[in-house]
Amino acid sequence: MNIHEYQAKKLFSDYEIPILKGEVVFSSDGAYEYAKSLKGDIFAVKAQIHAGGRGLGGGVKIAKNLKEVREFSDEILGMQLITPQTDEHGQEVKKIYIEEGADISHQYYLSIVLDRGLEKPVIIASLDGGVNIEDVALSSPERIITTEIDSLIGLQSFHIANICSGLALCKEDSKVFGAFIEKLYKFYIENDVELVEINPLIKTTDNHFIALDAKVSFDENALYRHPKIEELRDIEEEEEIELEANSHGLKYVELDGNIGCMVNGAGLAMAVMDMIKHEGGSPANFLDIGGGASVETVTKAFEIMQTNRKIKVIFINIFGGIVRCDLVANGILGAMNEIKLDIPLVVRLEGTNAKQGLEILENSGYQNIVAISDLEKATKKSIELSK
Amino acid sequence: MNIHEYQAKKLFSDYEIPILKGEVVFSSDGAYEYAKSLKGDIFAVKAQIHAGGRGLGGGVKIAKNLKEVREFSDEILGMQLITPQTDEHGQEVKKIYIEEGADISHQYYLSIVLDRGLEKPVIIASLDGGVNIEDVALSSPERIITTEIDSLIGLQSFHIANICSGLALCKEDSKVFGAFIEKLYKFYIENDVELVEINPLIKTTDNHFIALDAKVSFDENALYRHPKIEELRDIEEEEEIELEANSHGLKYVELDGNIGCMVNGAGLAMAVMDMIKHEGGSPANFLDIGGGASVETVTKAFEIMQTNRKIKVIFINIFGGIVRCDLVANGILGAMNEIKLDIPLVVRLEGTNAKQGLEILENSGYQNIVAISDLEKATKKSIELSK
Amino acid sequence: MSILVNKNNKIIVQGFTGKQGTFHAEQCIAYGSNIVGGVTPNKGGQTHLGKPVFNTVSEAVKQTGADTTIIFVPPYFAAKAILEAANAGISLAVVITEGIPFKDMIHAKLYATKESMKIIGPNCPGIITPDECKIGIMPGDIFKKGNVGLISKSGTLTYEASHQISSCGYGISTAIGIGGDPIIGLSFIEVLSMFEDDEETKTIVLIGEIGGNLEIEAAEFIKTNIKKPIIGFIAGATAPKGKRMGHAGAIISGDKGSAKEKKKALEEAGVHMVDSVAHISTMLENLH
Amino acid sequence: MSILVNKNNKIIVQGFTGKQGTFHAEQCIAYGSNIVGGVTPNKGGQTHLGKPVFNTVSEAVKQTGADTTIIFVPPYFAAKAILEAANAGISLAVVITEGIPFKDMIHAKLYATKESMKIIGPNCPGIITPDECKIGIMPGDIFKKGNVGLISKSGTLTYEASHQISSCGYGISTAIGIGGDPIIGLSFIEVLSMFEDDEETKTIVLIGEIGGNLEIEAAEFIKTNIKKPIIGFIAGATAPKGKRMGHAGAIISGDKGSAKEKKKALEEAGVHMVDSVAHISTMLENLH
Repeated sequence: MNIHEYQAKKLFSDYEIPILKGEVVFSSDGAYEYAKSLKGDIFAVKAQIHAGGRGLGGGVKIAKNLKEVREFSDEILGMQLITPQTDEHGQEVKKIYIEEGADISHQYYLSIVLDRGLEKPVIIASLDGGVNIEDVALSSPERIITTEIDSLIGLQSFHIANICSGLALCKEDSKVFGAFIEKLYKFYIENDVELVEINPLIKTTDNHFIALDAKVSFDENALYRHPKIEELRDIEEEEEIELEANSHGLKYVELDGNIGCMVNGAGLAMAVMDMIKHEGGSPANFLDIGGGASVETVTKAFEIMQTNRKIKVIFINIFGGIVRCDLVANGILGAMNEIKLDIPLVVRLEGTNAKQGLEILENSGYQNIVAISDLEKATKKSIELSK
Repeated sequence: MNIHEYQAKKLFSDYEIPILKGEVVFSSDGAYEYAKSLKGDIFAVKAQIHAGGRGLGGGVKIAKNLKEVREFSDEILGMQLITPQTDEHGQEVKKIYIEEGADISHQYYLSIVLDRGLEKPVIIASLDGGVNIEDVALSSPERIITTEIDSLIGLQSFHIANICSGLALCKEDSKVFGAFIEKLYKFYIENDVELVEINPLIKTTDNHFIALDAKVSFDENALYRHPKIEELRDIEEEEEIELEANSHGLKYVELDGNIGCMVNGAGLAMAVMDMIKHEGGSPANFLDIGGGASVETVTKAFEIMQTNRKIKVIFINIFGGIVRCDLVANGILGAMNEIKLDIPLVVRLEGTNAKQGLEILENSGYQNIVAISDLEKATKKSIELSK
Repeated sequence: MSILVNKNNKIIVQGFTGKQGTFHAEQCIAYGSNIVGGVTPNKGGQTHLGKPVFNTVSEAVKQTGADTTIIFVPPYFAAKAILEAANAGISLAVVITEGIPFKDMIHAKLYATKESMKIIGPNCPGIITPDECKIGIMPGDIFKKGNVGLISKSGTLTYEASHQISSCGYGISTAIGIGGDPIIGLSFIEVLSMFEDDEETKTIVLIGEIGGNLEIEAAEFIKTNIKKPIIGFIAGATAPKGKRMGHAGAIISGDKGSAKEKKKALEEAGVHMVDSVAHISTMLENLH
Repeated sequence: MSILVNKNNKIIVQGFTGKQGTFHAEQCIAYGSNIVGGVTPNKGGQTHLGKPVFNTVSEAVKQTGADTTIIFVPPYFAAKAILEAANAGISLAVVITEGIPFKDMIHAKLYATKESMKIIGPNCPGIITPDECKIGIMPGDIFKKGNVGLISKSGTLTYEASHQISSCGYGISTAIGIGGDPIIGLSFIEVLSMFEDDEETKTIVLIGEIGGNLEIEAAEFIKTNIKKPIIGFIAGATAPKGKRMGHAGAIISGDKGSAKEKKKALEEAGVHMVDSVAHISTMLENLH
């Protein structure tokens, strides 16, 4: 689960991780009023959306006076912000973060992330912050210090010493930066964080280290242990329809094509999408209905797919295992009775009782159901019907 | 480091480990007054010395009324309490613990101790408490449940389930006893405990589990992390002379014989004791002077050995390594100048500059110094001089 | 022969009396798997599906000699169930549970490794050696006995692949679903190495998916260690970046973990890659 | 040949610039040991005894290729120094420090095992292969080159034994003091097994002491694994129960860990036991 910069910074301050003064606001008036309360004569106005790369899309501006704060806030609030991490429609900005300015002497990069290969968290620190870390990794890998933390020993002072020494920090800076890393690691471990990234982490001209940005995502599976973090979920940032699917035990991701897919199993669902593409069609979604295929589940899946007006045909692929195909067929017919579907349905059933299932569908009287047992043929039929 | 029962119970109560009401007192008046403040009509009067097996020596009595509390307190306070764990002179009792009574329905045994072989703490629980656990181990080992705790996973609920199931506790008792184990383990881990033993751990007729006795010893090396526990050290319980030696970096243990030993290195010091015994003599002590053999160290060692009036001869065995034997010889002579020794000194020097060292001693003019380079010959000479 | 499981495994079920545990344990027993009992805390002493229930794994092992466990315990307690199995001397744990926090799983795997217990899963369909032993939730009857070793991150893709393999007259030596979570027990490499050593296995089918690096590591390993022919497929070629495709681990971040990258690496390692899961059978026939 | 150390070990000193570290590092260098540098936090960049000082072990390893460390760090920080060495890829750590809390040592050993780093000690004199490499605090010149493998819990007893061995014309292949603490790294078993495999070692001298169970385990191991002749001695036959004889581990609790029990077990395993440390040389001569 991702959270906003302003939420992450609030959590940071609970761990005494240094941040600048700032507040989330929802209007340019609010922005103006808050900025007025800040000391200093420079302010950051930052769009609060989950996607990264906000600056590139014009979502982060530096205001040199209160008038500019209001202007930039007006500009950013309500815009459809397009960044390298959003789709082409962008994401509507509904809140902004107003932050005081700072005199920057250097920009570093610091993140802690689970490395799946190593099965350990790694701390990634770089001499170059404020830029894309993957670019740094390509152009000057020697400027990135990567440190594995074995859960058997946790973060040790020698890890910190290695990082500081790798960044060529002086003794005084090492002390401050070391304390920063300790706090960030504590935050990471205590909250089942999957990724915490500070880019840039600035050193000010008066030698403070401060998190200028903050990106945090949490292990969804562990949120039950952190009810207060769960509350930070911003449903406006997640696809409404995906949340709706999730709440019914379905896993759904919307795509650009016109063939609606309904499959049991995540791997098979991906494979079906791939096959459609491979055969020249275009999938409209990933939809894993999981283990069951009851009337309720299938009905819900149909409802969800109906929200996508582009869909011209629905391709159902169920491999009957523990779930028998005859029951699946009945589930489909039950759902058809609930919902009037005016587009064709290609159903491929295989596995336990596949024959009976196909027969039930063929004898159902629904003219828009095509039942096929061969995967490739069923795929081709769907594509044909989608053209 | 060992502590008293009353101290251990105070620590237990900090961890909410159930104990009976009780207090340490130093006089029979104090005992009487405190007992009067307790509800109930039965009281335990318990000698507070570190050695175990106090009951066997008459150090624990059950008083049926206040008069008996006073009588037993008078009896126990000031006695030389001899138990299987003291030497034949016993230990003087200077304080007693007055505790309320309890209705016992069953006596269990519970301890947590470092198992050196496994390199893990083990929890030992037994159906038979209030008796010697080693006897139970011999007679009915199936009544003892031993559970290793790997530090990688700590105490887990399945460990507790295994213990309770091994003790055939009912569901309700398992819950209470499980909570007891959890608290005790927390106490063990957080305080660098080496051994915590509750024998007996009673179940009362109203189904409470209570620590009726408490024996705790701590890892000496870790006391620096626990200053409050360090304060519990009762120097009256430790051999004064051993403490004195310790404070000068010497390791000293008094024995029964008449040959004083002064050796560098613990292993060699033991080997020298063994050799004396093997050759028919009797060592008066173990004394490891460690790496150095300066005038100060040797002087201190002489002073310590002088407190033992039985010593008829001192046998010094130094294997010169990093310490050169000529310097050792000078150290010995220096100490001889400080302290008038009227008993003979057999000195065996070997290793670096042994020859020079022996020459220095031979030419010293001290008539009571016999310098020998052969270990066996030196040992025999010491024994001869001790007869 | 086969790998990891056969008719000699003595299996217990952790989470035995729960809904999932009951249903699938019954299926496993019906398949002929040697289920010797189950564990549900505080239900020890009962009988369930005709098998004894124990309070702890340790008791179950003592009483039944169990060496294998299948875990249906809910996600919040599943990692502890793994610890308990490893502590009790179990040598293979098949973890069906979905949704275990990765921090818990890292810890459980660390301890399991120390205690030499192998883990399959979590969030996996399990393992099956046809006609001998099924420890999982897969439909047993679609796995026909044969000489193809099947290893996959995905459950239903395993079934699909097995169906295709038998539809063209071949069969399975052992099939393993290793799971699609970020942290899993046995990985491609260990299983590939077992298949290489298994006399019964003549061909290997490897089904990966987007996310993570396991397929890349497998490719490296295959180059120098595997001589048997491998047919490969990577699901998720059309998956968008940054979106989770059902499995917690099936997500492409940056350019890493894409199907394209994985396919390329495996092809370079000599694996016969197919572009569509429907072509596994065709490729199998071509190879023979 | 020899075991564990020879002239090829590249050694760093942790706690290099401290009093103890300086003194003994100097002695090791003088002996000819290949000390390539040292580590003292916040003193990196300096030169000490003509060798470079680093802030961390990791840096030292990167710059010097060190594979071995000797640790003189004070007890409160020593366990962390062990973790650091293991983390940096060191393969052998000789820990001289006395007084490490056992809980810390258990943890450090657990991690070292995971990272495949061997530990000698703590609270030990170290290891020496005469004329090649001394990593420890023993006086080098009393160890003459030869064919006797020496392993002991005690420092000065190691010197005494070595002296006797050379006094009757024999010498040492490698001598190791494994330390007298309750929790130690390499134990008798591992070292005996190395001596058995070492061509240069013809005879083994094993010196144990009261406390713990290592000698009993060694006896079991010797029965089936060691064919070379072993001379044994156990110090502390006359030690009273319940008293620590200097070493933290040298304590008899109940009847366990007594010299009598250990001597019996070793004798039954075929070890040639002597009753007095002065008789090691006699026994050695008798055997040849």
